[in-house]
Amino acid sequence: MTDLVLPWLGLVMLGLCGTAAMAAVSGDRAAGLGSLVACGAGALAALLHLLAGAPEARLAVPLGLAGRSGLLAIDGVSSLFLLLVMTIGVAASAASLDRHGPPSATAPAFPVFLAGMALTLLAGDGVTLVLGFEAMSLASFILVATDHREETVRKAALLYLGIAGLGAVCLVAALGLMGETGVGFDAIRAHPPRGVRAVAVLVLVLIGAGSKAGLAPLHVWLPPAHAAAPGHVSALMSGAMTKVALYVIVRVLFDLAGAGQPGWFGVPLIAMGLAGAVIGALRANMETDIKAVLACSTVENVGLIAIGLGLAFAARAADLPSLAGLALGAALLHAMGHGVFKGMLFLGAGSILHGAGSRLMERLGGLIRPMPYTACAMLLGAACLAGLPPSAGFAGEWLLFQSVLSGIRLGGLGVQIAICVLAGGMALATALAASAAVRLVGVALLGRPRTPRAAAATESGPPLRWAVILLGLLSLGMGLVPSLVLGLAEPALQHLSQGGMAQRAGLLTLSPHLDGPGYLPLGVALLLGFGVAVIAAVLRARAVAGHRTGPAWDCGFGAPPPWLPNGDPATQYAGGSFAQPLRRALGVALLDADETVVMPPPDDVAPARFAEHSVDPADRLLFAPAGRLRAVISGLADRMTFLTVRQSLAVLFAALVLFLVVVAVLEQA
Amino acid sequence: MIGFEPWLVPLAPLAAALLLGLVSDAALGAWIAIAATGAGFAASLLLPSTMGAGTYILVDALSAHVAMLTAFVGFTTALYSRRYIARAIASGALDAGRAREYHVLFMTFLGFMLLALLSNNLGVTWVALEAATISAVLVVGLPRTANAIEASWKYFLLCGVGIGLALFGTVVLYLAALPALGPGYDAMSWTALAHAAPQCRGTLLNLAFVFLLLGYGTKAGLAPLHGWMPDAHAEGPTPVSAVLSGSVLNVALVVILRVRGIMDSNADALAPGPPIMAMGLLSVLLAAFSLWGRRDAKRFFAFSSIEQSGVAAFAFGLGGAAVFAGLLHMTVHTLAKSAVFQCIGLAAQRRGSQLFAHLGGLLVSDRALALTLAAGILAIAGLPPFGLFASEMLIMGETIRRIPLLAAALGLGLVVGGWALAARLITLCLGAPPATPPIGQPTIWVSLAPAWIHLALIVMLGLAMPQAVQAWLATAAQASQ
Amino acid sequence: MTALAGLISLCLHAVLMVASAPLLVGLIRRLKARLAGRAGPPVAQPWRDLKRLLRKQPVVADTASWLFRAAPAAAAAAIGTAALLVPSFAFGMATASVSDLLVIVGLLALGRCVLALAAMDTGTAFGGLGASREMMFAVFAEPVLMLVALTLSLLAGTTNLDTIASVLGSGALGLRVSLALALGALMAVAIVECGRIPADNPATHLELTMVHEAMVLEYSGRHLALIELSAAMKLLLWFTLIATLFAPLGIASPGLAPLAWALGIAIWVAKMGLLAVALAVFEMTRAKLRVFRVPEFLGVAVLLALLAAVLLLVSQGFA
Amino acid sequence: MERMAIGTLSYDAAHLLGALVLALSFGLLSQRRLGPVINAYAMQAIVLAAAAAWQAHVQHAPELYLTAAVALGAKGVAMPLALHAIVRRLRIGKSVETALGIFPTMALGVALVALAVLVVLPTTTQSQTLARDDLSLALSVVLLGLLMMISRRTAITQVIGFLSLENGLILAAVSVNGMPLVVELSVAVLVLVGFVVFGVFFFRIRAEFDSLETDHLDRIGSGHR
Repeated sequence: MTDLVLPWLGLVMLGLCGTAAMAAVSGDRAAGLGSLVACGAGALAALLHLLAGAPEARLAVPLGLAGRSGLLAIDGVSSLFLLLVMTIGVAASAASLDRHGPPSATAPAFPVFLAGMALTLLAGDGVTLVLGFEAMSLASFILVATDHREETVRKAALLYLGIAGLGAVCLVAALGLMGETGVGFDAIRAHPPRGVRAVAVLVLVLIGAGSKAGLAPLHVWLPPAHAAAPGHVSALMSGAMTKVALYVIVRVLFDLAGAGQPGWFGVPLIAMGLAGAVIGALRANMETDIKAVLACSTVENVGLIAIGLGLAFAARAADLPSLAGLALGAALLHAMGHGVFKGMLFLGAGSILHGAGSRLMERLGGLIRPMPYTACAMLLGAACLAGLPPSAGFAGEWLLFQSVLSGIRLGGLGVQIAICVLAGGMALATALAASAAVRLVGVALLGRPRTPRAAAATESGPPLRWAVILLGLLSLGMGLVPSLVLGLAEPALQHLSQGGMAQRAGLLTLSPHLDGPGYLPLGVALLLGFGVAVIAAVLRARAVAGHRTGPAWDCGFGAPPPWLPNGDPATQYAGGSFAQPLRRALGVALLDADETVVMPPPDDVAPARFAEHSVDPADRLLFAPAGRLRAVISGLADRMTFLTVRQSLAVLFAALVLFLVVVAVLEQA
Repeated sequence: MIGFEPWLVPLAPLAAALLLGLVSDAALGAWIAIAATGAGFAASLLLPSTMGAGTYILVDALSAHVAMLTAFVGFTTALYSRRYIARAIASGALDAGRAREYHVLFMTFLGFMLLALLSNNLGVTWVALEAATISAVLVVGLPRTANAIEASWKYFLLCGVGIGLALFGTVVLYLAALPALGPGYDAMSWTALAHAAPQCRGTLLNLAFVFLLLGYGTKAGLAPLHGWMPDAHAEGPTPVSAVLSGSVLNVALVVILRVRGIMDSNADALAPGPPIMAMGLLSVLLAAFSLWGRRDAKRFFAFSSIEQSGVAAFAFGLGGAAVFAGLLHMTVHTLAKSAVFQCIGLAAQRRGSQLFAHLGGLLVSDRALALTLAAGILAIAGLPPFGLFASEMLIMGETIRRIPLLAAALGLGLVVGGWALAARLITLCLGAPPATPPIGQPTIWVSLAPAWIHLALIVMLGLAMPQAVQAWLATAAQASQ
Repeated sequence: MTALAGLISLCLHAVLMVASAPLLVGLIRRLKARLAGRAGPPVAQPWRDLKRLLRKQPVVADTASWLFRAAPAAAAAAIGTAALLVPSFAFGMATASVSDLLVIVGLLALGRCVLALAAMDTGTAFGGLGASREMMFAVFAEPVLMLVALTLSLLAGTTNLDTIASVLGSGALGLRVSLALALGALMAVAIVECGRIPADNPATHLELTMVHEAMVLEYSGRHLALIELSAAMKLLLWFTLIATLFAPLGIASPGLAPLAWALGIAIWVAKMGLLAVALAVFEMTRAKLRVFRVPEFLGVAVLLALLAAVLLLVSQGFA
Repeated sequence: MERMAIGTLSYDAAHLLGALVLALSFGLLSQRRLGPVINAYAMQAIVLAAAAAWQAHVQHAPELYLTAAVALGAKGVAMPLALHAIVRRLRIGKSVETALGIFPTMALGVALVALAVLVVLPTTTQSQTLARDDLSLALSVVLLGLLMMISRRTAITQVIGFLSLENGLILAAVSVNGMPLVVELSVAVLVLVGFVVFGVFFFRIRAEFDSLETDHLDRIGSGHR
C-alpha cells in the first residue's frame, strides 16, 4: 500500500491542476468542489501513510529543470505537514463554495495554490521544492489580488510579491549552496554543507522560507496580504502556507544540513521567533481590521514555533536528544494546532466580512446573535489564540514553555540568563495574544452593533458552517487529546531528532520528562465540566430561576435617545480604545505609537478628534531605510543611464581606456 | 555537407525586402512579409539537419539554435505586425508609404541578422550586423516624431562607434590568428579560429577581445554601453522593439560567446570571463535600479531587456555549466520579451499612450490582453512555470557554488528588478482603468496568438523541457567552447 | 489506597476552598474596618450576601447575549478547577499529578478572559474599560508568573506544584534569597490579580479607580453571587498558593492520614489568617495607584522575578 | 610574398605614412576653426589612401588599390566637400567649441598614444613588425578619434571625430598582411560613414549635441521616461 502513496498524491496534485483548468472555464464552484475532493483524498492518503508508520518512498516525475526529471519523496515530516495542509484545504474549499457576490476571476489559482503547497511538501529534490514553493507564492499572490480594484489590496499584493521574490532568490541560493542544481535530497544529506557555507545556508533559508512563514523582521507583508485576500484564502495562507514555509526550514536545517551543524544555528531562529512573537502579539492589539489582527497573531504563533525549532536545533547539537524531541514535538504540535484553529478563525473572519459587510472592528459588533455559528467558531478560535486550557493553543504553548524551561540545560550562565529572558518574553507574548483575542471577540462579536449593516448581519451558508464545524471539532480534539497529534508526528520526530515524544506522551497526558507529572487536558476539561455541572445543580436547587431583561445599567449612563433603541453604540469600547492601555504601556516603546487628540475650545461645537498611529519596527528600521536607499541608488542609476550622446560616448571611451590599461598592466606583470 | 538551406534562411527575408520595395499595398505587403519570414523560419528548421561549416556559412548547434529562434520571432512578429500596422494606419499613426518602408526595413534587418548569425566569417558577420544596425536605426526613426528621430540618432551614433570598435577588434583578431593560420579566409573563420586558438598570439587576442567585447557589448546593451537602448525601444514601432530586444542582443551575445571560447582555449590570453561577468553584473544592477523610476512602459521593458541581457552575459562570462543556462535564458527571454512587447503595443494602441499612467487597469478593460501581459511579465520576473525561472535558478545555483559573493550581487539585482516588475505588473493589469474610453475594437485572439505561442513555449521550456531540447541546447553550449 | 486517600483529601480540599473563601473576604474586611477604627461587618457577612443574591432574580441588560449569562458559571468553574489543583493541607490529592503551575496560570487566564468578554457583551463603556485594563494587567503579570515558575522548576525539576512544594517542604534546599525575591514578585502579582489595593480597589464603584468591579458592573442576582464567590476563591487560591510554595510546613504527606490532615488544616487556617492580616495592614497603608502606574508596579515584580531566577542560576550553576 | 623587415624601404614608407595619419589626428585635435578641421580630415584621408596604395604595392594585393581609390575619392574629396556644404547650409558657427580645452586634449592624446604603444608592445617578440607598429598607430588614431568625439561640443566636429576613427580602422585593416575582405569592409565602413554625414542633413542637427540632448532630456524627461 505504501508504494501507492506517492502515485496517489501525484494524482491528487494532477487533479488539482485539472480543477484549475476546469475552474478557468466554468467558475468558482468547480474550483471549490474539485479542490474539496482532491484535498479529501490527499488528507486520507497522508493520514494512512502516517498510521502505517510513515515509510519513506520516492517517485520520479517528468517535471523539472532542463530535461531532468523531478523527484517526489515522502516521509513522516512531509506526511504530517501534508495532512495539515490537506485538512485545511478541505475546509477552505468547502468554505469557498459559500462565496457571495460575483464569481471571481482568480478562482483557478485556488487549486493551484493547494497543488503548489503539496508539491513543496512532497519535493524530493531542490528544484521541485522551489518549483512548488514558487507555484504556491504565485498562486497566492493572484488570490490576494482578487479584489484588485481596491488600492490597499494592490499595495498588499505588491508587498507580498516583492517579498516573495526576495524569498525565492534566497531559497534558490540556499539550495544552490547545498549541491548541484536538481540533485536529490539524498545526495545533499550525504554531503551536507560545512562551515561558512552552512552559515550561508542558514541565513538564506531564514530569509527565503522565513519571509514566507512570517518570521520577524520579514513579517510585514502578512497583515496587509491576509487582510486583502478572501477569507478562505487567508485561512489557507495563514493556516497552511506559513506551515509549509516552516516545513522548508525544518527540512533544510534539520534534515538536509545534517546533524553536524553547530548549536548556535538555533539562536537566530529563537531571536527572530521571540521578536516576531512579541511584535506580532502587540500589533494584534493595535490593528483594527479583524483579519489583520489574525495575521498579526499568526506572526506571533509562528514566532513561538520558531522558538521551539531553534531550541530543538540547539539541543540536538548539544547532544540532548530528549530535549530536542521535546522542543521539536512542541513546535510541531503547536504548528498543527495553530494551522487548524487559525484556519477556522480566518474562515470565521471571512464569514463576518460577507455577513456583516466589513472587516473593520469599528463597523462591527453584536454579531453573536445574528451569526451564532461563526461566533462560536470565533470564540473557540479565540480561546486557542489566547492559549486558554484546555484548547489546542494551550497544549502547544504548554509544551513549548516546558521545553524552554528545560532548555536551561543547554549552556552556561549566559545561555541560562538568555533562556530566562526568553521565557519572560514568551509569557509576555502569550498574554498579549490573550488580550488581542479578547479584544477581537469582544469588539467584533459582542456588545451592540456599531453600524446598521452590522445589525442586519446574516449567518453564512451551510458549506462554510460545515467547514468551520470540521475545523472546530479538530481543534477541540487536538486540544483534548494532543497526544494523538504527537503520535502522528512521531515518525517525523524520530526522523529529525532521534528523540521522539512516544515515551512521554501517554494516550491522554503530555509530560516533558519521562514518567514525570504532566498536563492532562481531558482531566482539566472534565474538572471544568464537573464544576459547571455542580454550579448548575446548586443554582437550580438554591437560586431563583430565570431572569428579567432591562436596559444596561452602565453606572447610570443617560437613557438612549428614541432613534437609538439600543443606546448609542459609539459609547462602547472599540478596537482603538481597547488598545489604549497597551498602546501607552508598550506601544510607545515598541511600535513608536503616538496619539493625537484635538480638543476644540470650550465654546466651540466642533467635534473632538482623536487619531493614533503606530509603525512596525521592521518597517521603521528595515524596510523604510531600505526603500530610501533603493530610491537613492535608482536616482544614481538613472543619472548613469540618461546621458547625452557625448556623455555616453565618454563612458564608452572610459571603459575602453580602462580595459586597455588593465590589459597593459596584466601583460606587463 | 552544406546545402542551400542555410542560405535560404537569411535570403528569404532579404528577397522579400526587395520585393516589398515594389509593392505599395499595405495588406499585401504584410502577407508577403509573413510568407517570407515563414519561409525563413521553415528553412531554419532544416538547419539542424545540415550542420557543418563552409567558407562563408557556419551551421553549428549554436548558430542554428539562435537562427531558429530569431527566424521564429521574426515570423511571429510579422504575424503580429500585420494587424498592428493595419491599426496604426487606421488610426493615422502611419501612412501607407511608411508602412511599406517599415516592411522593407524590417525584412532587411531580419535578413542581415540571420546572415550575421550564420556567417562563418568575422568580416561577413561584421558587415551583416552593420547593415542590420542601419536598417534598425531607420526603422526606429520611422514614426518621424522628434523623439523617435533623436532616439534613432543616438542609437546610430553609439552603435556606429561600437561597430567601429568591433571592426578594429576583428582586424586584431585576424592579426592574432595569422601565425597559426596564415593569411587568407581561414584566419577570419570562426571554425578555423576555434581550432587554432591555442596557437594564436595571446597578447593580440587580449587586445582583440577588449575591442570585440566593447563593440558587440554595445549592441548587446551591456552597461555601461547601454545608453541607446531605452530610447530606441521606447520610440520605435512596437514590433521592432520586440525584435530589437529579442534578437539583436542575442546576435551580439553569440559573438561575444564565440570570442570567449577562442580566448578560453588560448593559454597566453587573459581570462575572458571576469570582464564579461563584470559588465553583465553591472547591467543587471543598473537596470534593476533604473526600472523603478520609469513611467513609459516600453522604456521600462527596454531596461528589463538590459537586465536580462546582463544575466545572460553574466552566465556566459561564468562559463562551464552556466553557458547552457545562459543560452536557455537568452532563448526564453527572447520569447518572453517579444510577447510582452506585443502586448504592450496592443495596449498602447488601445489607450493611445504608452505611459503607465494611461495604461492601468487592463484586466477590467481588456481581459485576455491583460492576462497575457501578466503572464509575460511574470515570466520575465522569473517565476515558475515559465522558463526564465529555470534558467535563473541554474545560473544562480552555478554562481553560488563557484563565486558566492557575486551571487549576492546578482541576487540583489534580481530581487530589485523583480520587485519593480511586480509593481508595474500591478499598475498595468490591476485596478480600475482610466476614465477615458479605449480606442478602437477590443483586442481579438488573432493579435494575441503570437504571444500565446511564445508563452506556451516558455512554459514548456520551464516546466518540462523535452530531453531532445535539452540535448540540443547542451550541444549549442558545447559548440561555443 | 493512595488513590482513595487522594480522592478523600481532594473532596475535603474542595469543600474547604468553597466554604472558607467568603470567610476570608469577610475576615479581611473586618480586619480593615478594625484597623480603620470601625466595627466592621461580621466575618460571615459575605456568605449571607451570597445567599441573599441567590434569592434575587437577575436583571440582564437587553443588549447582552447568552455569553453574558454563561460567563459567571464558566469563570467560577475555571477558578474552582484551578483551586482544586493547589494543595492546601495535604500532598498527594487526586489532582496531584496534574497540578501544573502553568495549567493553573492558564485556568486563571481562562476565568479572566471569560469575565472580560462578558464585560464587553453588554456594550457599555464601563465594561470595555474594565476589560481592557484587566487584560493589560495580565500582560505584565504573566511574565512574572513564568519567571517564578522557571525559578521553581529549576529547584524542583518540574512545574508540578505538588512536587515543587514537596521538594521545598523537605527542607533540602534551605532558605534562599532567590525564593524570597520570587515570593515578593508573586505577591505583587497576587495583589493585582485579585484586584486589591494598590492596583484596584474592591470596595468602590468609583469609575476611575475600578478595574475588576467595572467588568462585573452589569451583573446581579445569582450571576453576581457566582462572581463574588469566584473572586473570593481566587483570593484564597492565591493565598494558598503562596503559603504552599513558600511556607510548605505542616502539609500532610500523601496517604490516608486523618490526623495529619487535621493538623494540616489547622496550620493552613493559621497561614491564611496571617496572610489576611498582612494584606489588611498592607492595604491600609497604601493608596491606590493610578492605572498607568500599575505596569510599573508589575515591572518591578518582573525584575524581582528575573533577579530571583538569575541569582538561583548563579548560585546553583546548572549546566 | 616576401617578409618585410626593419630598414627596408617598404617598411619605412609604410611606417611613415602611418605616422603621418596619426600626426594628422593630432592636427584635428589642435584646430580651433571648423574649416581647417575639415581640411585636416581631408588630408588624413588622402594620406590613408596613400598608405593603402603603398600596401597594395608591397603586398601585391591589387584589391587594396580599390580601397585606396575609395578612400581618396569618398573620404578625401567628397566627404570634406559635403561637410563644407553642411557648414554653409546649416549656418554652423565656425569655431570649435571644446569641452576640455585644446592643450589638455592634446596631452590626453599623447597619453593615449603611449597607452596604445604599451598595449601593443608585448607582441614584439615575434615577426611581422610592420603589422605590429602599424597596429599601435592605428589604435592611436582610433583612440584619438574617440577622444575628439567626446571632447568637442559641436555636432559637426563629433562627426569628424567619428570619420577619423574610421580612418584608423581602415589603416589597421590595410596594413594587416593579406587580410581578406578588406575592400568589402572598407566599403561597408564607407556606407556607415556616409550615413553619418547624411544623418547630419537628415536629422537637421544645427547646434551642438549637448544643447539638443538637453532639450531631448527635458522633453522626454518630463513625464515620459
